[in-house]
Amino acid sequence: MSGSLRDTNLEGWNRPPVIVPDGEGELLEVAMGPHHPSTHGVFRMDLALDGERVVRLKPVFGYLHRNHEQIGETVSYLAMMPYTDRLDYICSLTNNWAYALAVEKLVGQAVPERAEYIRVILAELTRIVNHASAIGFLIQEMGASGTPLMYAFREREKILDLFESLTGSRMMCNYMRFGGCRVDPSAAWLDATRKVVAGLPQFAHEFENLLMSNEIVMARCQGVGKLRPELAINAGVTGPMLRASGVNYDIRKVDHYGVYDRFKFRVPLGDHGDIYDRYMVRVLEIHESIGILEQALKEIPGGPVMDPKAKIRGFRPKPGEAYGRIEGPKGELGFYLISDGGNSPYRFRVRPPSLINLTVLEDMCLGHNVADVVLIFGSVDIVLGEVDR
Amino acid sequence: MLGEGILKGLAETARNAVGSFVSKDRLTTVEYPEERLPLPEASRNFPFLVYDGTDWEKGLRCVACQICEKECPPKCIYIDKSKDKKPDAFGRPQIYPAKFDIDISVCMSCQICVEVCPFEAIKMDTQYELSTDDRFGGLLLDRKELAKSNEYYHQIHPTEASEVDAKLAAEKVKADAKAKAAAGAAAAKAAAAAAAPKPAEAAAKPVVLADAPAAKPQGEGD
Amino acid sequence: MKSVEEIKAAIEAAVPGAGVEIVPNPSPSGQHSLRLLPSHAVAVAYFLRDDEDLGLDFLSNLTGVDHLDKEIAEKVKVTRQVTKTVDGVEQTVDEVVEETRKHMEPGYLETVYHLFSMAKKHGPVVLRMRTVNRTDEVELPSVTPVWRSAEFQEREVFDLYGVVFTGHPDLRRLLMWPEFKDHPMRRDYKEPDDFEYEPTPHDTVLARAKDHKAAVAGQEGTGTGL
Amino acid sequence: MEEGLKIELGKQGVFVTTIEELYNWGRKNSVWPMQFGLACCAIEMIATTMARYDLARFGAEVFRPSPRQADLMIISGTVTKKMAPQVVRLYNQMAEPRYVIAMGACAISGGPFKQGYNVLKGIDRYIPVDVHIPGCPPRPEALLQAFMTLQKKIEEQPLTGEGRPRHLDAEAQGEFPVPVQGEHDLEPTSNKLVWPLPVVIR
Repeated sequence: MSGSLRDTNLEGWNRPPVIVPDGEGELLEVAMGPHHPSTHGVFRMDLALDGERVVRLKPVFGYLHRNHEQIGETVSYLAMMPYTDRLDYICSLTNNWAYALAVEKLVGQAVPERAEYIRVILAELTRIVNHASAIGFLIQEMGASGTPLMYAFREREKILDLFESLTGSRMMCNYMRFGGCRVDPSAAWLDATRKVVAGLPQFAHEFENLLMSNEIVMARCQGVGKLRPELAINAGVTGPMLRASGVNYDIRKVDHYGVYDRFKFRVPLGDHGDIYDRYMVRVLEIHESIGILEQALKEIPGGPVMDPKAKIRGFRPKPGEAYGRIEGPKGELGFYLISDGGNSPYRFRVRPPSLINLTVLEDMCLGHNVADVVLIFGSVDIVLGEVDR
Repeated sequence: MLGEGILKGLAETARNAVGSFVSKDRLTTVEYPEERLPLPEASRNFPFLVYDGTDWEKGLRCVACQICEKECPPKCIYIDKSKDKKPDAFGRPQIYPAKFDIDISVCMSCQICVEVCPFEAIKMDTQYELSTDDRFGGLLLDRKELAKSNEYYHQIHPTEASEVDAKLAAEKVKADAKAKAAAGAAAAKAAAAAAAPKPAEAAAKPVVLADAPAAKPQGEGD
Repeated sequence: MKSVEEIKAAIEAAVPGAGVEIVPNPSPSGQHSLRLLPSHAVAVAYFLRDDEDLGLDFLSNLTGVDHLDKEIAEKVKVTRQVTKTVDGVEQTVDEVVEETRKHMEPGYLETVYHLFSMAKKHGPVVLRMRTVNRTDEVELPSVTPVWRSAEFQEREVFDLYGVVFTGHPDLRRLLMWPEFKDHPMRRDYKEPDDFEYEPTPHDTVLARAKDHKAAVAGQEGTGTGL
Repeated sequence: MEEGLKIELGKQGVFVTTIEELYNWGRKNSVWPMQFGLACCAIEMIATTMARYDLARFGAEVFRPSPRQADLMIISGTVTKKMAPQVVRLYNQMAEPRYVIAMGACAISGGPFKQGYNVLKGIDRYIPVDVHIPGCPPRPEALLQAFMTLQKKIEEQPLTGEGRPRHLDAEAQGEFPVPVQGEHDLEPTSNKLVWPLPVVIR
């Protein structure tokens, strides 16, 4: 990141001027979505086109608004845990962790060391799953229908098998608890994980070879959908998208939550902030995650996975509030809880990285072709369950 | 050279295509109806009720304490407490669920009912082939459809079931000892003051019943 | 990072009349917040973002909270003059009596802001603002010109809570459809009656299912399933 | 013809069939689903089409983005009140014979989210559903099994008389009314023709 914010003029943050067509023809208004094969679910963009070029783009949300926040305020703290699985349904375990972290902050609950290691292992596996499928979807939208996504999902199935044998469910794990984890992984499970992790570098390498230097991918991605770092910071963009713009901000390094400061890993940074950088940052993050996994699986200590003093049923925190956040695969995932001493939170708020990363969608798309909009949107890597909640 | 990257990618796909003939790792297809992947032991789908012995109605471990009903996040369990007590599998008179319905069209397979159950009465099934065209009849399971034997539980979750059995046995021994001690103490007391002996069941009954929710308002259904 | 007290002092030095108030947070998280006056909020926001030491360039989270009208009963000790007969003589004596006084605390809508610094890597600084009431005076200044990340989040608060952000460039509903009239996250929102089939009714659902049944029975004279 | 005789003839190398069987055999092995993902279950639906489960083995690998070219709508996820009119419209745009699988708890009844103000409590309030798969989300195998259930249903449909497929029934309802987003809720809240309310006996 170059210098501080003050030397950039953000007063004119209002979008670049709309390009008005010169007299001949009119703007074509297109509603893309909510049922559109390229969008990741039910998302709608209202586009105004000048020929092929985008001159206005308004995202329309709410097609998957499932009232997570309202439900969070009516059910108990424990009962909200399985709902968090369904926020970002590709990465249920990081959602679990963020929520558990927020509640642990609210009540000042400590977590045993072994549980912290397990959380790191599961979160990094989730990150690999997410990044691999995000890249797969992105390339699918580029026209490579099937193959990369097929490879990504083949690897995902292996990791999902691990999740299932530990937590009982493939996608909706509901595994973490306030003060630890629900079940202790057996030695056999850890061995199976080591085996899967040992196979991952090869997968990452193949996945990289498959696409990284592909001329078509480069032609479609490089220089498209650029995001300036100043705008990225001001718009609250987080996660791989922010780092692709060259801002060194990884909550794993900043907040030192969990036991992340015990592991050696690097934060991949992009240079141009275009689609290709976002894609490469994700590829490199897969490599770093594999590194963290190897270290964590080597160092994992014994001991309990649950603080014996932690309460599960009848959990009533004292009045107060807390904001807990983690570096989810998509960005900063935060939970903000206000307790009034009751059975359920007075206010339950999810800070969705996907929604806030979409703030800059219009800025990235303006002036590009319609075909690029799909790619730029894909490179943001969103999950609608989290955007609309 | 232009096209080098594409060739590199094609080499990868070729490696995968050829590899799928020789390596099990690359050919992952499971031909579902004929061959099935073994489910991991922890796998879960929908809850069921465990019963001991052979008679499902008599052997249900559930005592209708309604904790799971209260804790269930999507509120898909419906329990009606019985008015009378019936002897359970061990011959102790217990309240039993007169009605125990689970609406699996709502259930989110979260396992919280299993976690909060103090009687090890509700467990997760692994059965997933449940698709039906009967919206109302096929998806509302009553207590007869939910009841599965302890042997079945051993079959699907062997490790967990053995642990549960050991725990229950230990609890029973403890409770029996306690009851015996209480009876002994009572007998001693009775010998001293000729007081009536305490019933053994009171001591054997777990404490958790105390915070079970109050009975539901009657007459909401007809 | 500076403590809340220091931040308060810095704000008051930079923005005269800002009227910042510290809201303590009793939870172990220790995230105390600062309540701003809506009239000075934008100036304070610019200061927080551009200050050398604070550099809070990243508005992470913005949300609304609804506080209903509350009846507060508090016990007050009141000194009263009582006429008593002591030893056959009437005297006026001061007597301390405990009295329960009830007063209505008007409800309000609150917005909460969580600020971090990406340049300095610190945070969070929590800000709050209140509207005057929940019905007609629900305007708060928008911080979207300061932090762009507020754009969608303010629209969401407008949609679900009904806080009107003045100065927002595009204040429309975010999640619900445009024709929708209510603000569903408000605590007194009444959901539409669509509980037709509830085989496992509970608490609130049970009550609503019953209401629905009564309504249908009143309308048609026929019963439907819960 | 008797089933036993048919099998016996098959063993001898003679295949006997009826028009109805042949017709239904063709239909059941080329069900093209619509590429239409709503929520969590969509990910499991995608997983079903991927290498391990391989929906292509059932002749259904062609996911069509356009409703005009699709035979099957897999409602894979929560239908919100904001999305419901679009789902009904998409269903109306599909050509007969069309089938609907409600995949997962949310599509059947609103599932865990049915307490929410913006969640439709089951898509069968507006359109007829052929197969329901409970689960949250159902495993890919469960989707395959539901698919086989649907194939069986197609196979058993007679071409004439009662229970014939709707494209052969001139009187069958083609258009389903699309709900309108009102000021507080969808209007109407359900289509009474496809949503016969059962009575739960307690």
